[in-house]
Amino acid sequence: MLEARRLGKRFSGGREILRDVSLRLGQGESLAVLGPSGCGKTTLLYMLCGLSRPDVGEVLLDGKPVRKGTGDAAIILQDFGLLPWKSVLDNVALGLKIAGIGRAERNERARAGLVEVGLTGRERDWPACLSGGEQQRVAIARAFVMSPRALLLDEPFSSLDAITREKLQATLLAMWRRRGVPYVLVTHSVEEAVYLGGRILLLAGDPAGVADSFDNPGFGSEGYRNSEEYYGLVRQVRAAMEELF
Amino acid sequence: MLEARRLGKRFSGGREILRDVSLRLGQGESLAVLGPSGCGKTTLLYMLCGLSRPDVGEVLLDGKPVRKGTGDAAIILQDFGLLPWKSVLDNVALGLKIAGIGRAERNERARAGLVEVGLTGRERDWPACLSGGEQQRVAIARAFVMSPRALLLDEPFSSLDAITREKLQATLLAMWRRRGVPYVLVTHSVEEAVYLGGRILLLAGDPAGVADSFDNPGFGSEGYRNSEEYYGLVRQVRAAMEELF
Amino acid sequence: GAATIRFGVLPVLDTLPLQVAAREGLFAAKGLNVELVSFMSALERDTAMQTGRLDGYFGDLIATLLLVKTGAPLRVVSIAYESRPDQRMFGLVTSPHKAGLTLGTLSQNSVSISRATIMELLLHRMEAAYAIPAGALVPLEVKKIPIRMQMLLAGEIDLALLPEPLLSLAESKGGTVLATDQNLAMPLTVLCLADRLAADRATLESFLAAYREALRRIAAEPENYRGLMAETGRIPLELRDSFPMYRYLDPRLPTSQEIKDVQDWMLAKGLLAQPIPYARLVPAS
Amino acid sequence: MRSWRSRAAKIGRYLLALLLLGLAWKALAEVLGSSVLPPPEAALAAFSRDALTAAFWRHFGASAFRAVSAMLLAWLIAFPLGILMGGSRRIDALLSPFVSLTYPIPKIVLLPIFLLLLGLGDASKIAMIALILAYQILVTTRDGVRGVHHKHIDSVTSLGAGKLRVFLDVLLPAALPHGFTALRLGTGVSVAVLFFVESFATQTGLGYLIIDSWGSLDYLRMFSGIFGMSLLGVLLYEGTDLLERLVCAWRYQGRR
Amino acid sequence: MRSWRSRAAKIGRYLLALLLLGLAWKALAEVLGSSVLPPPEAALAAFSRDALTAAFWRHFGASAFRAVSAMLLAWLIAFPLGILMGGSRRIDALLSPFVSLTYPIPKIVLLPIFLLLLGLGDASKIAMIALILAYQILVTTRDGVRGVHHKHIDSVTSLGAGKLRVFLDVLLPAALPHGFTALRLGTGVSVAVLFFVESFATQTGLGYLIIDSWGSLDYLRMFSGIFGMSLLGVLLYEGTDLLERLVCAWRYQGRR
Ligand SMILES: Nc1ncnc2c1ncn2[C@@H]1O[C@H](COP(=O)(O)OP(=O)(O)OP(=O)(O)O)[C@@H](O)[C@H]1O
Ligand SMILES: Nc1ncnc2c1ncn2[C@@H]1O[C@H](COP(=O)(O)OP(=O)(O)OP(=O)(O)O)[C@@H](O)[C@H]1O
Ligand SMILES: [Mg+2]
Ligand SMILES: [Mg+2]
Repeated sequence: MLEARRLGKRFSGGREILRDVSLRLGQGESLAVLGPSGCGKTTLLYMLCGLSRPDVGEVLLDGKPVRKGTGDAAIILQDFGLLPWKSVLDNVALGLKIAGIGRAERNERARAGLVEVGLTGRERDWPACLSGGEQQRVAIARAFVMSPRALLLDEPFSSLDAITREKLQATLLAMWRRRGVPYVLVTHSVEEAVYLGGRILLLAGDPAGVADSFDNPGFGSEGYRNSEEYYGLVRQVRAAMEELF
Repeated sequence: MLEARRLGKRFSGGREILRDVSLRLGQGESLAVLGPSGCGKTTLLYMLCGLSRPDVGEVLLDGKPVRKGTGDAAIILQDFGLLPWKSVLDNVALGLKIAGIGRAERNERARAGLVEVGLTGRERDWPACLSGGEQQRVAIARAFVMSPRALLLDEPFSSLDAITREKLQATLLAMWRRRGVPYVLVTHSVEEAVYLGGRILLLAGDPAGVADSFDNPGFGSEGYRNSEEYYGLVRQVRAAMEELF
Repeated sequence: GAATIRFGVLPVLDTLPLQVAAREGLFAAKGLNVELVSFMSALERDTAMQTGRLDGYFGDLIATLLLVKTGAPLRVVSIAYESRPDQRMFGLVTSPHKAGLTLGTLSQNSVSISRATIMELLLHRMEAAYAIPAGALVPLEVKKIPIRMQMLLAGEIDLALLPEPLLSLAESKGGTVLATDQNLAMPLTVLCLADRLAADRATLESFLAAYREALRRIAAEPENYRGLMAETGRIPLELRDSFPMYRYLDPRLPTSQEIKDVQDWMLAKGLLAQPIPYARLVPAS
Repeated sequence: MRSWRSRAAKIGRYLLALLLLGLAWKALAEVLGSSVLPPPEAALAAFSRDALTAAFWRHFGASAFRAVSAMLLAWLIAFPLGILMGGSRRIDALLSPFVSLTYPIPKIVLLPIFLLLLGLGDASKIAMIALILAYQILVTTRDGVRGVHHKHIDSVTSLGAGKLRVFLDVLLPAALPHGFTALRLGTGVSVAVLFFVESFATQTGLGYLIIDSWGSLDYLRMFSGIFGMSLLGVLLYEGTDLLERLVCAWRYQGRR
Repeated sequence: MRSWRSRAAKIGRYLLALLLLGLAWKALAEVLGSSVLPPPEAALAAFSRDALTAAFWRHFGASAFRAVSAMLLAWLIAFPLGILMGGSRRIDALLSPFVSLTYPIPKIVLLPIFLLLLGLGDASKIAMIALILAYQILVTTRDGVRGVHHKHIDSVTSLGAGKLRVFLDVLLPAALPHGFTALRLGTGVSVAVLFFVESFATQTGLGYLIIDSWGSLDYLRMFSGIFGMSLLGVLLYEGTDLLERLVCAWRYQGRR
């Protein structure tokens, strides 16, 4: 259970970015966050996983303040955050290594993760030799091979072609079904938000706050993307966005 | 007129990435390139603007071999390529400065460019203080304020929310109409490719080549995105992709 | 065997008897275990002495007095070299580029020395002995002797006060020797031992006996020691064969007057605040 | 600009460091109990006395002048050269052998050549310090520029930049932090070399003061000189820091 | 691994550099006259002669031993400390004053303390070189680590890394290139310091050889020593380069 209580954040320059943002995400739930570029979505995720401290409010994970350096809330960073001095395999295995898992097991799991994102055979390459989308897939694999208590995804599929993207959306859903890990997905695609978010949050304003939210009980199911419900919600969200942004 | 003749490229590791890629792009034309992640789209753009040399074949701009360091073919890089040590304004004005335009004029034009991408008031910030989407918009402004003979865009709108993205697509089209600068757009969005590409190229294979291509004479016009023709082509391209990728 | 006596030496001619005594086992024959520790400059030797890493050393009287002033437990056990009319050890030499200079025509000519050492005292004594008017020589500090030598040969400085064998070398390159230490009648360098060694009669006697034996051997067969002298006294290649074999006087203690002469100069220079009693400087009799 | 509070904190930490160094010194002096290490309070007393004399500040000024001129000179030559070598594999391949062959030569042995060419005055002293510094600035800058991410160069090249503009807009700013590192290194090196070059043909400078007092075993005066060197070093070091904060402001951004 | 061809090209460039240096030397020797600079061909002839003697290689070996031990020692201490200071503002704020206060002290004046504590043997010589190197390694490494992009730390922290793992997985690899820069700098510095520390209580080492021959104005032998130093320096320098290429392979990737 991930809970944010009335978060507020301003940067050293003095600009207030976020004000009064609250959210709750129970086991087996999911949340999609939409918002205009620069409104503070990444900042919000940073606070949710403890990488950045809110100036106001608090973030609780299973009732306890979230702390950085625990790996409890794994995040896929918008800029991937791969370490240039580690091979692709080592980058994927990094979270497992930190969790104390032995070399043989973590390499095996990392290899499986790479297969899942379609990067078989690239284990020994350096991140600098990968294309943008390949780097993003390594970052996805790195988060997916872990067993966090919450998963935070910052525009995780933004650099992928439609086919790969759909495959990995399915992978995310499968993982979520299997383990019930709640996730927060930041995305710019309304379609993606409606397909993957059990609840959809619109951030907007200056400072940004939760401007609107939509419940989406049918999300992620088999044929959802061809349903009337899906198209309706997409249209509804888009209309709200056009008004707000 | 930008022309690529039977380009081939392999990286030092020995992997052959592209083989036999040819394209022609006359004044006032445009091209959208789609292809699976890691197929070589960025590599192709690098060769088109002379940043990277093809192992086989040649690239001609108005009949002469394209050379790097001329600014003739401006590119929006996938990873933005902002200079961390220059303010937002100076980053946008950089191309103009290199073209030898005086400070007053280039700052004015850069400021106008920033207004166009919605970053008024951020002139003096450092790139490191910008969100991902804001950085991308700075990169867009930087390319748009220049007057290149061809424009190469590598997933230029990937980090933008739908509203901003549509606004900037319109800006691109307006510029193209005004100046007739031919552009090559790499994107992962089929909708975007069909809306903006006068011709759509599908790269695929290993090594990748032009696997399919579609003419799209109606692209970019007012109501195109609501037309049957548009939907039809989107479906057609998607079907081809599903087969190829 | 006996505890090692580490004895600091410099690469100069005056140390030949010590080198002979060490190489030929003369110290060992007297039951002493003397190890010569070589230093390139007085500064480091003094520091080693002061930090108790040496049990004795070879050096000039000025350094010795300064060391004793700062509390180093040290006694002069013998003079190593004193000026003598038949042999020169130091001299004032002109640059080859200023070969025409004579004592009479000196006027504001630069002379390079090194301050607070025997060099400065020697210059002072030479000025007196040769009646060089005040102001005729302008001292210029150059600590490193090789640099001093090179600047002299290149004509960057007019004169230099140099020890042998560099003096002869400068002369061979066209410099003129204007003054030497030959008639100054003063002790120049001394041998010192730590208090505890100097206070031990037997050790002191053995040390001096070995030293005397070395002197005897050098005097008996000087040419046998040419190679050793050239090596340890750093005689330039071109002088190696022509250079005279040095002769050394029998060991003796400096007199209280000789010490007083040096101390007076040091007091005047501010190097000493008050005189050190003679009894503090030589072994208790 | 940082606040007065943070500046006061900095001064506080300096005082703390001084105190701890003093204590360590005191302990060492007690244990060693040797005349080579006077007790800190005596050295401090002597320093306070000397620091009120004009002579001391003449020494200080002479050394400061030599060190700062040498740093400027070395920087003007070596920094651009370092950028060139770091920025171009070709230039680097050609010039590197010169650096690695001549860098290890103890520059001191070249002193006579300097003296001949430049005379006995300040020029040869400054040139000697500058030579030693220049190597360090060169190596640091070159290695730093080598690490510049290629995407920055690509980005500027794609905008039409030729070699000159790549130099000015990418390599130069990217090299600046490394240039400052080199300057910081240089403060210590130039002070160390001062100690050497002030041993000839001068009677001014802190180096002279130290060697002269060491030679006459006047340890209190020697420590005055050392304090002076340390003061000079801190001023140069903090000056470099300040300059870096002004010039490389972009480096201190972007944390969340 | 690079090809034989590129290695041959490198050797070729070294030979070219040697040739040009020789020509410059020759010209300088002509101008200055041989009182300070022997003609290069004579020096080379003398070197070839000396290089065949065991004595020369004993000197070389003694110096190499001292330099390499000192570099290792300095690196083991200063590199981790530099990473800590570069990685933590708090540690840096606390320790920086110590560095900037003591760095400018000419370390030579600490000789008495070294002699007191470590005696006249190799230990004090190595410690002296190591001390001087350590400061440089510390400053270079710290400044380098300060420049690590925060996103790398964020990335590892978000995976659950505590301070230790951030140190091992981010700061350490990010610091490595700077550590190598420091080592490269160190080759020159340690050789220069050798020249100083081999002037006492030893009769081996290239520094000793140089000073000893300088003292007797035996320039040919002196230049043999200098050639030896240069050779030692080149070996250390290229060794560092090689090591860096092995350890920091990721830096040589990603160009198009
Ligand atoms: N420096 C390099 N060395 C080796 N391989 C490289 C290098 N740069 C890129 N590649 C490989 O070349 C292929 C094409 O890369 P490119 O960046 O052109 O892909 P892309 O089509 O732009 O992909 P994306 O959609 O993910 O941006 C990728 O498989 C990548 O791993
Ligand atoms: N270190 C910083 N200093 C000052 N302002 C910052 C800093 N980091 C981010 N900002 C500002 O905070 C705002 C929110 O940034 P954030 O990265 O959270 O946006 P975002 O919603 O993720 O945008 P995008 O969709 O473009 O990724 C932006 O306007 C950005 O300029
Ligand atoms: Mg973001
Ligand atoms: Mg790409």
